[in-house]
Amino acid sequence: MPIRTEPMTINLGPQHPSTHGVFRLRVTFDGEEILEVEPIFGYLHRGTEKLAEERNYVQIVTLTDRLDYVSSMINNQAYCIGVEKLLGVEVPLRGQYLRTITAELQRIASHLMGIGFFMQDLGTLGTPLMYCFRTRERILDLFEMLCGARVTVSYMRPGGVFADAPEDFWPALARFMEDWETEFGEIEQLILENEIVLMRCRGVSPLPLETAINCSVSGPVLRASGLAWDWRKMDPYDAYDKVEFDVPTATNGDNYDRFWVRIQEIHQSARIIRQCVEQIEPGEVRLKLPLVLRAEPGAEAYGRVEASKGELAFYLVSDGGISPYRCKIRSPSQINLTVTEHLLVGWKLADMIVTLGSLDINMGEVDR
Amino acid sequence: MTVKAMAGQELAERLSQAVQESVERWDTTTVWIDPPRINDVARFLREDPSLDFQFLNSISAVDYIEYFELVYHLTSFERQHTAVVKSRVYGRESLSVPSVYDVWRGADFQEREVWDLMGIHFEGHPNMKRIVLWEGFDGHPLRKDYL
Amino acid sequence: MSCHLAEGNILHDTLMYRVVYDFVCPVLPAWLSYLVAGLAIMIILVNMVLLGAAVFVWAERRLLGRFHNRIGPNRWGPFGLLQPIADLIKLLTKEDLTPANADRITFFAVPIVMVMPVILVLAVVPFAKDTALANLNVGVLYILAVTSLTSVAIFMAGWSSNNRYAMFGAIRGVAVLISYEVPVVLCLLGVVMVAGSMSLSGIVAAQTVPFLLVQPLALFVFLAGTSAELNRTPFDVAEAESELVAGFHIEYSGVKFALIQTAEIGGVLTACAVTATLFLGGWSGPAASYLGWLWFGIKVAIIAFIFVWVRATFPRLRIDQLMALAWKFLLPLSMINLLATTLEVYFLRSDQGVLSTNDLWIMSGINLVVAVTSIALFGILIRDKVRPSKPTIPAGAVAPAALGEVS
Amino acid sequence: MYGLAMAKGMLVTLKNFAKKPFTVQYPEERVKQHPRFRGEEFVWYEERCTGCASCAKFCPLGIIKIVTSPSETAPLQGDKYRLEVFDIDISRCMFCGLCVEACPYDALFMGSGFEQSAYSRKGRVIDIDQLRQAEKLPSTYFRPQLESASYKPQEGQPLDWVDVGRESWRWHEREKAGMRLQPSDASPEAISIGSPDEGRGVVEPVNEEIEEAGTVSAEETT
Repeated sequence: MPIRTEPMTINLGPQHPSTHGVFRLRVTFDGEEILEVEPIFGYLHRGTEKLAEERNYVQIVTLTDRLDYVSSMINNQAYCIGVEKLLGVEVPLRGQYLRTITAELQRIASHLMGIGFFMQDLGTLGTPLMYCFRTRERILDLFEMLCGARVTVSYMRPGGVFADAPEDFWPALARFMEDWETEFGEIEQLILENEIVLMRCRGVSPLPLETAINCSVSGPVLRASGLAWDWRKMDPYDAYDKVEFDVPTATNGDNYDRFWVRIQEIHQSARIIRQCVEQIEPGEVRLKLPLVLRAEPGAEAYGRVEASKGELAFYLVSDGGISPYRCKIRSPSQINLTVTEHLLVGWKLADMIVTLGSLDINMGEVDR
Repeated sequence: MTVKAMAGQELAERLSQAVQESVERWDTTTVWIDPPRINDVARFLREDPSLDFQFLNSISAVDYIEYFELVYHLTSFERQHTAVVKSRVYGRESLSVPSVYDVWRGADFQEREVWDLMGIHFEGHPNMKRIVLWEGFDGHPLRKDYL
Repeated sequence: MSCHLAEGNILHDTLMYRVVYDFVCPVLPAWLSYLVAGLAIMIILVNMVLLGAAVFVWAERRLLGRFHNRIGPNRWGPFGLLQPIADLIKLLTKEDLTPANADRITFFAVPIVMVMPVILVLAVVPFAKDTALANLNVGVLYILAVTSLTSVAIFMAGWSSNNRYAMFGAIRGVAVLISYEVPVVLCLLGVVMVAGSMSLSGIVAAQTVPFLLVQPLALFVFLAGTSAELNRTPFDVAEAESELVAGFHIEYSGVKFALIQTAEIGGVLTACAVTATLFLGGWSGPAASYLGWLWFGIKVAIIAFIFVWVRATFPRLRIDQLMALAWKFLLPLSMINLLATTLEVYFLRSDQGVLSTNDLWIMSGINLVVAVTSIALFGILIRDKVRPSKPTIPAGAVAPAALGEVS
Repeated sequence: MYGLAMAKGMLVTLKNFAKKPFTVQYPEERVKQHPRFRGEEFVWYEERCTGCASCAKFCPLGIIKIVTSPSETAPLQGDKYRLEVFDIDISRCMFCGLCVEACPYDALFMGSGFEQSAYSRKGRVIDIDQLRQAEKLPSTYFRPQLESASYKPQEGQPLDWVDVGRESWRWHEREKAGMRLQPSDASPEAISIGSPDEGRGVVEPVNEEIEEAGTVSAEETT
C-alpha cells in the first residue's frame, strides 16, 4: 500500500544563507523532492535604469559598479562600450589593453567567488571559500592600486580608463600571476576531483542545449551545455581580438560541468592577462572627451560584453541630452534564472541549493 | 569569425514575404513590425532555416511619449548573425501586444519586467504579473511621465 | 556504622567514587554517604562536560581558523581562550523565544533530553586507572543504548518547533541516526569479541596492542558512523546550514540553544573519549598509574583533531547518498570486519578463551590487509558510477559544433 | 581508486593548516593602503578653490552643497568667490571620486581615511570648518602630479597647497601679494548650487593636462 504523502510548501528566502542575496523561492516539496518551484525576486530593486536617465554619461559608471558587485570592472566595461558605440569613438590601444587586463582579473575574482560559494552550498565549512577569497583578495589589492577602490571600482570611463596604471602595478601583477597558479592549484586539488563533489554534482540538474538556448541562457551555463559561444570571440571588443584563448565547453550541462567550465575559464583568463601584459605598449589611455558627453539625438547602441555570468549588455538610447534617454540593462543573472523551474523540478532540496549555486546568480544584477 | 549584423532591408524583404503586412518600415539595421504580428514574425524568425534566430538576447521597451517602442535583439548561433526588430505601440493606456513566450522561453522574465516597469501587457504570457515591484504597486515607474 | 561498600556493587571498584565515599562516610550514615558521593561525582562529571565543551568550542574554532588560513577567535583572553565564556554570556542573556504554535512542553524538554545522554555516556568511560563513575560490566551496550536517545530528542525538537525547516531536519536526523546505529553496533561487536569484555575498563585492559591496529576497519566504520550520528560534516544533513539554515534547532534561542550546542559539542567530546578508550587504549601508556589522565587527554585531543580536520575538508553528502553509504558501504565493511574477527578469534584463542599479545599482533597484520583490500575493493566498485568522463576544451573551437554544421 | 582525491584534499587542508594566516588582525595590524586609495575626509585647499562648484555638479548623488558669495572686488580684479558653505554629506558618499575628477583647479582631493564613525547621520556631514582644519593628506587619485612625485598619503606628510597643483594660477599670486579684500558684512545674495540637476546642460572644459604634470616648483609660486 503506498503511503499517502502531502505536499509541503516552503518559502526559501528571502533570508536564507544560500540564496546568494535576497532571493526567494516558493517551493512545493513532496518529502525531499521538489514538485513545483517559483522564483520570486525584486527585493533588491533599486531602479538603476530610472536612475540612469537622471545622470550624465560619466556618472552612470558609478551605478554600473553596483549591478553585479562582484564583477564591477566588467560592468563598467559593458557600459563604456555601449557609450562608445553611441558616440562612435574608439578607445586608444593602451586603454583597450588595460580594460582587458582588469576585466579578466575581475573575471577570475568573480569566478572564484562563484566556485567558493558553490562549494559552500555543497556544505563545506568555508575552507574552499576561504582559499578562493585568499586569491581574490590579491586581485582586489591590485584594483586598489589601480583605482583606489576594491569592489566598487569605477575604473573605466567612456573613452578609456580614468588613468594609467601606477608604476608599481606591473611588478605586482607579475608577482600575482606567478603565485596564482600554486594557490589555485591547491583549490583545484581540494575540490575538482573530490568524490563527494562528484557524487553531489555529476548528472544533477542537467540542462539540455535546446532548452538553454530557448531560455536565453548565456555565459558559463550555456557553455556547460555544449555550445562554444563566447562574445569575446564572436563579437570581439577591446583587445580580445589580439589575444589567443580557448572557449571551454562541457557536454552534459549538469552542475559539475557548470562548475568545471568556470574553473577552466579562470585558466583562460590568466592566459589572456599574460598575453596582454606582453603586448601592451605605452600610449594614451583615455580619449580626450568632454567631461559631460552628448550623443547624437536618436542614436542608439547595444553595448555587449561577455561578463563573468553571461552576456551583459547595455541598450542605450540618446535624445541628444547629457544623459541617456533610455538605459536598458540586459542582466545575465536574471535571464539565466529562467531555467530554474526546468532545472529544479524533480530533484531534491539539497540539489536545489547546489544548482542555484552552480548558476552563480548575483542579486544585485537580477533585481538591478 | 565574428557575428555580423543583418541588414535591415534584407530582413524586411524576407519578413514581408513570409508574414503578410507585418513590416511597417525599415532602415539599415532595424525592421519595425506591426505590433499584432509580433508572435508570427518571431516564430518565423526562429524557424526559418536561413534566419534561424534561436537566441533572444533581450527585450527592451522605450517610452517615446506618443508611442512605446519594443526592441528585440536577436542572435543566430548557427548563422552567426544578429538582428534588431522593433515594434511601435501607440497610446498610453491598456496597451497589449502578443507575447513571444511560446517562441522563446527566454522572454519570460523580460516581458514581465516590461509589463512591470513600462506597462505593456503581453497577451499569451502564462504568468503576466509584476516581477520586481510588489503586487498592488501603482503605476509603471520607467515611463517618462511617472514621477 | 559500617563504612565499606558492598562487594559486587557496580561502583565499588572505581577510584573516584571510593575517594569521595571514604571522605564522607565517617560523618554520615552509609546510605547518605552513598548518595552524597554519587551526587558529588555527578556534579564533577557534568561540569567536566560543560568545561570540556567550552574548551572544545574554542579549540575547534581556532583550528578551523587555521585550516581556513585565517586567525580564528583571539580577542577574549589569551589566544581567545575566554571566547566560549563570552559566547555563553551572550546566549544566556538573550531572549528565550518559544514559537506561538509550538508544543510547549515538548519544546521545553528537548534541550534536557539532548544533554542527558552525553553526560550519561561519560559515566562509564574510565579517564584513568580505576577512575570511572561506574565500572559497568555491560559498558558498551550501555553506551549504545543511551546514545540512541538522541534521535528521540531530535525528533521532539523538529516536531515541537512547528517549523517546516525543523521538521525536515528532524526527519533527516532520525533517518541518519537509525541507519548509522547498525554499522556502529556491528563494528563494536568486533572490539568486544577481541577484548572478551563489554566493560570499558576491561577493554582498556585487554589492549596490550591498541585496537587501532587490531581493528582498523572497525575504527574506520566507527569514526564515520559517529560523525554521522553527531551531525558533523560530511554527514551533517540534519542541520545542513546551507540548506535547512539550522535544521531541527532552528527555533531555539538563548539558554535552550546553548544547551543544545553543549549537547552537540559534548557529544563530540564523548565520542572522542569512547573512541580513545575502545581503540587507542584509553588511559594506558607509560607510567599510566598516575599519568593516565594525561594519556587519555592526549588521545582524546588527537581524535578531536581528526574530527575537526574532516569537518574542515569535506562537502556534505545528500541524504540518499548518506543512506547508501551506511547500508551499502559501511554495513558490508563492518560485516567483513566481524567475519574476519570471528574467524581469527575462533582459531587463535587459547583454551581459556584468551588472546595473547602475539595473537593480537597476528590479528592486526591480517586485519590491516583485510581493511585495505576491502576498502580498495569497494572504492573500485563504486568508482565507475561517480568518476566523470572529463570534459575537454576544444582546441581553438569557436563554431557552435553542437548545433550542427555551419553553412 | 575511489577516495584517493578525498585523501589528497585532506592533505591540502593539512598543508594549509601549517601555513601562516593570510588575514590580519585589524586594529593592531593593517593591510597596506595604496596611494590612490579613495577614502574619507576629503582634502580641500581653500586657497585653490574658486567656488566654481564643478564638484557639486558632478557628484552623482548631489551630496556636496556649496554656497558662495562674490567678493566686492571680484568683477574688477579677478578675485575669486568667497565660500560660505561647503558641506559634504559623507554618510551618503560612495567615494566614486568624480568630484575630484571634475575639479579643474586641483583644489579637492580624496582622503585616505576609512574609520570615522559617528552616532548620527548629521554628524557625518563635513562642513567647511572641518575641511579647513583637517590634516592635508591628499590621496593621489586622479592627481598624476602627486603620483609622479611618488607621494604617499599613508606615510603622513601633510602637503601644502602650493605643492599639490599642476600649475600656479593667477589668483594665487595675487592672493600672495595681499590683493584680496575682505568682503563687506552685507554680503550680496548667496548662490546655492546643490543639486546636480541645476548643473544640467553645462559642458565643462576638458581637464586633461596629464602629460604636463609636475609639482609646482618654488620659482613659480614666489
